[in-house]
Amino acid sequence: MGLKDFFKNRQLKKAAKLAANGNGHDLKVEPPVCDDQLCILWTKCQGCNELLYTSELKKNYSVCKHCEYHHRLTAQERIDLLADYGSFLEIDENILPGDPLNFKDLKPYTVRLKDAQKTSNSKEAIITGIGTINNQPLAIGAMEFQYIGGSMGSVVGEKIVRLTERAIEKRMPLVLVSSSGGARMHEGILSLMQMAKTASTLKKLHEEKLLYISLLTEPTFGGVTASFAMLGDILIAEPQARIGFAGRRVIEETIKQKLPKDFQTAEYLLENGQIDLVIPRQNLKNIISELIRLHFKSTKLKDEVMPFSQIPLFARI
Amino acid sequence: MGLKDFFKNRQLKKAAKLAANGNGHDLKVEPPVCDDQLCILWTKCQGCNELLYTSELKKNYSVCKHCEYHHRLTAQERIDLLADYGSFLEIDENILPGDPLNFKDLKPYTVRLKDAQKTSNSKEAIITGIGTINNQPLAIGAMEFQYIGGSMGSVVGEKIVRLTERAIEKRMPLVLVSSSGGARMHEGILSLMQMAKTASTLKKLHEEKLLYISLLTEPTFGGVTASFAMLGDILIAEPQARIGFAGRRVIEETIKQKLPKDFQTAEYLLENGQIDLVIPRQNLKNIISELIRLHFKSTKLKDEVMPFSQIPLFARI
Amino acid sequence: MKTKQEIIPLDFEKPLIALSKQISELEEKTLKNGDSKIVGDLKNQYEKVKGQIYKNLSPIERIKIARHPQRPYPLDYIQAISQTWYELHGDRTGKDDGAIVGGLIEIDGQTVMVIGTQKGRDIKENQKRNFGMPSPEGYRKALRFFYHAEKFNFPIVTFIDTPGAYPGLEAEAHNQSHAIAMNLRELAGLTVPVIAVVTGEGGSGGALALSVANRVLMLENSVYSVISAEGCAAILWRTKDKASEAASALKITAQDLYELGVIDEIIPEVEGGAHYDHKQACENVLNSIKNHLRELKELSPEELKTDRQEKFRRMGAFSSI
Amino acid sequence: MKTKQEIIPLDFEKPLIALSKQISELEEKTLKNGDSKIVGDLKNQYEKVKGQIYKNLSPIERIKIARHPQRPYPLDYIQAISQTWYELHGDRTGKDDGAIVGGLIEIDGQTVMVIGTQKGRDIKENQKRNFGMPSPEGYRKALRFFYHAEKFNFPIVTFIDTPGAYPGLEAEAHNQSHAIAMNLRELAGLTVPVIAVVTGEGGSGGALALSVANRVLMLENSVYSVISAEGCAAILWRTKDKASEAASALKITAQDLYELGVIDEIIPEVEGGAHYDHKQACENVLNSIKNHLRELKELSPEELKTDRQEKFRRMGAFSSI
Ligand SMILES: [Zn+2]
Ligand SMILES: [Zn+2]
Repeated sequence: MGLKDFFKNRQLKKAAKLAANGNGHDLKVEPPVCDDQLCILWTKCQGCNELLYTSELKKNYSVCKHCEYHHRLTAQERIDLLADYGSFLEIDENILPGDPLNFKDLKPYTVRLKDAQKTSNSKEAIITGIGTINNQPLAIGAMEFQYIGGSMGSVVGEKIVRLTERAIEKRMPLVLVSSSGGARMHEGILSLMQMAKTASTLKKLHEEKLLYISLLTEPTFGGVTASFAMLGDILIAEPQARIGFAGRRVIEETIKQKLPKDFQTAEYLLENGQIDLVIPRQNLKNIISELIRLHFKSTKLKDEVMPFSQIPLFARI
Repeated sequence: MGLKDFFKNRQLKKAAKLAANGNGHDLKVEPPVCDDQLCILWTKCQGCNELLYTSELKKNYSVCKHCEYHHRLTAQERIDLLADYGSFLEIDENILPGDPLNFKDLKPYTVRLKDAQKTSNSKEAIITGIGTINNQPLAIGAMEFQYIGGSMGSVVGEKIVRLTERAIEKRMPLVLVSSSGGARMHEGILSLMQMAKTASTLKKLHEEKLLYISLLTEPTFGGVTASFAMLGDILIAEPQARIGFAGRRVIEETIKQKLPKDFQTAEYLLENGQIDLVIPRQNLKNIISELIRLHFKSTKLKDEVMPFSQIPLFARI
Repeated sequence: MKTKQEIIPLDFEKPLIALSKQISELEEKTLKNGDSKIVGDLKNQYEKVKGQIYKNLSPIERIKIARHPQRPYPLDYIQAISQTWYELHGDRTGKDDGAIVGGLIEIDGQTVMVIGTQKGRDIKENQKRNFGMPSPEGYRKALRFFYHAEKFNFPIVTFIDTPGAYPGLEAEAHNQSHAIAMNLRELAGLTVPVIAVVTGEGGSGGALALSVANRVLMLENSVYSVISAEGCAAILWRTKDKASEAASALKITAQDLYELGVIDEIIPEVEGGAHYDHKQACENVLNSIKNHLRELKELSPEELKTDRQEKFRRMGAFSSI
Repeated sequence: MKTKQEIIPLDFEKPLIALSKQISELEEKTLKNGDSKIVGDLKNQYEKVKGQIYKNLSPIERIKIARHPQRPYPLDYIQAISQTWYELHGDRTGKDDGAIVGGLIEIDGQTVMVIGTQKGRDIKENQKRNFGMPSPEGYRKALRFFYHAEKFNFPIVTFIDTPGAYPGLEAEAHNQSHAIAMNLRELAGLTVPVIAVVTGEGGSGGALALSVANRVLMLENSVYSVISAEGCAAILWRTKDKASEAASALKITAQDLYELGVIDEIIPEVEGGAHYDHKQACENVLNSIKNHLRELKELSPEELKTDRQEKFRRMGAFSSI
């Protein structure tokens, strides 16, 4: 068994394991190839299959230098990418999932939650907090796809809502980074209600005339796309990211025909007028920061809110 | 020469004469067949070519009893159709066209205006006023296609705006009946500006939360469709009426293909989500009146405006 | 559904059919023989079985009732509860989605904007209605109606009976996600009363897009779920055969959702389901709507908006250390 | 248009080309002969002819300059007048019309929403830009930008260079009329400053849909008309050959429109037209925009709206007995 076969074998096992976790949609689960000592040094590119030095890949924002495939980031990596070093202060990290339905399929939901916490090293499928981006304050949330497919249950909804409310209170821009298979079906109707809950709070933000930038990353589907992720004033996606409402397989089964290869990619969405920009990862921070700068100048002028520099940002969290 | 040929000949002559008047679009001009003693008794249906008793046709709202073709009405007939008998009081009838560009093509604009006044027996391409519809007050305007193809020049714009302002002042519903080839090019840019002028005033009406019902009749095109005619809260068209932005011939020349037969008909627009209702002429009054009743009940409740019955309608015109 | 049709039985109703047939046969005989004791016994048994079946309907059985092809559909309710009915059409930008209907009715003398998803009764109508699965244009048509209602201060009543938003190529190309998301957000901002009535299937985001309401009501045998039982079973149990287990686990019945605090009222149906008595179903729905409209009338525009936003703000179950 | 290109001459410029060629030839000769009197005379003549041509441009000649393929297009102005430029895309419902561009720039340190119609420079780009003729989706994209600007209190600057709204099958099916009408109405309701700059062709309703502005400016050689000269000639003179007559009769030049009170300022171009000096054209446009922005900054949101509405309220010529 050569190195490539070895990786492939591991990948398949991992994929099967993750698939059992279940997310609401038919996404091909791409597990991280490196998760133990044996492959810490090398990572196989999920775009072109080249073997890459892991350390080099990380330095390049997990973007393959050969094919520019944007490998999925963890929520924490995403925060590190966008927020200024040391500026991020997590909020609401102790909002934890319940099991309102006593849900059990092949495995109880409570067990899945524990597994997910272990696999993803994250308490839930989103991290939220306050930080700065090129010295401008922002409220930021990033989803963790490794946590049950980044699915939105009560905790994700509540954390997004609290973050949004904080953005309103402090008159800060809001940036949400989505990566999700959709609603978390193990919480049944309550997961569906998170769509209404987040959208409803975003209506308040909208009426307060505050900027909301939504960053859509591989993959964003279902109830997440169909609620907060699509409601940004400005919608940005990473190259090649797959974004949609229904999953490809469901659509193919419904319409009984093959879909075009680029269907539901970021580029397809741009072409179809659904998003504003497709931005390579290495430019994201500067462009988001510039967009915030452009918007907050004028908001200040009109609403005569306190200039950001004068808000004692972390003092009142 | 049989009676049919006789009519046909007359029709062609008349068509040529009217075409010379020029309207901004490539509409087939359908002249009224009856305009002198010889054919007062009979009218040839423009839908099925049947000869109809003129008096019977008029009694049937100028709708053919064989094919239900809706023959064009004059502005006055339209008012008579919708406003309660004796209730209509014309306003602004003395706003008359100028010749701001000293426009002259094969004939001076001033001559065309005089011809049009004679042909149409109307001072301009719209009649506006106040009346009641099944005892409910309304502000109503109806276009006169016989007057230079119902084209919108400064007078049409001004009269619509004054009518709209009156609807706002008296908190009345507004009904506009359009029938037009578009802007009146003999007034150049000033005719184009009537689009902005009417739309701008309708924005005020909209913000005042007053009902505006737009009735689109054969034919409505160009700058009229692309301004006030499409801005109704409720859009109603008569069966088979042709309604669009660009004329059929222009489009066929542009895209180099034949258009479907039903293209730009009222039914096509309904199918394509552009209008709310296609209503046969004999039902128009009652349905418009019902829609007004449904809307004005609630407006009263919310804004606590004076109930219509208490507005001394004609006292303050 | 105007003429009296024979009701198509569901599989779990088969024992009743069998019994009923037996009774009829026996009754014919007993007319000759004069012995009616057995018939009486059978009738007692019938009532007992019937009670057992209908009092203990499982979630998957409720789904079957909710999807019953003879169940009253939104247009049936709309036309029954108001003499006035002016249907309006179109999204103004290219399509009049037949899966979404809407227009003006009157309730208690008040003009009401009514909007519903609509399934077809036959193949031809289902082509037009797309089996009740709205396209983005359908949701934008609904959004236009929301704004119309807001402008003229009309309460909004929605009727929901949809398998879900349509998962198609064009639906994605025309941004189904955005259409749904916008409706969620804009419904949340309205200052008029909004009442949603789930009458049949409440299919996920496609249902929610009409249901961000001050009051959410459900017919007794309707269901409302984040995912279809079959879809959930296919993913979590890896076989659609476990739809029944999934239906139970997902908590999709009116009773479950009432207990979860997600809906505000259960509207009763006659035994067996609303399809056994359209008239009664429409009456019950109308009465319930009337009551809620009267209550909501007491709130100011701003209160109506806040009430709705706070209602959904509270949704969710989590622990906070 | 970044590298210096040779300018393609227009037909009425041909005398100048001939003269210029003669001068060059003579100059080569005179370098040998030492006789420069004739060259000097020719040069004087050149200047005289040039003056005659450019000072007395007829409307149809202005049209030709306005349509010159090397004329600066909206994106040229946008990119020249601001270092910052973030283009935004899409109508959110299925299309990103290439004939409409828009995004954020900075002028005088202030964020400005800029929107323009855009023609292509070659066949491939024109496929994308549809020769600068927007679809309904393009106008809805623009409308989205209007609302964005309104929300964030950004002044709006539009650049117009379009033959008109696209007259196509799909454009009609998607309701071109409604798209234009909505933009007229919604522009009228904005509370931010709106400045429209006609840079090339201002083609009828398709141009007006971006021009319901507090200030409407025109480049010296741009045109703005209710109908194309050719279209008008075909209808009223019954031949397109009379386009020149129609162009004159319609009063479509900046000077004419200024005198009619329809526009607020004429932005000068270099002799021959903006295509002879892109840099100068951009500078002139920027200066003019800056002045108007500064003036409009003095108005309150409500005043800005009223100013715009009253401006268009006054448009028209009629008598009132
Ligand atoms: Zn690669
Ligand atoms: Zn006929």
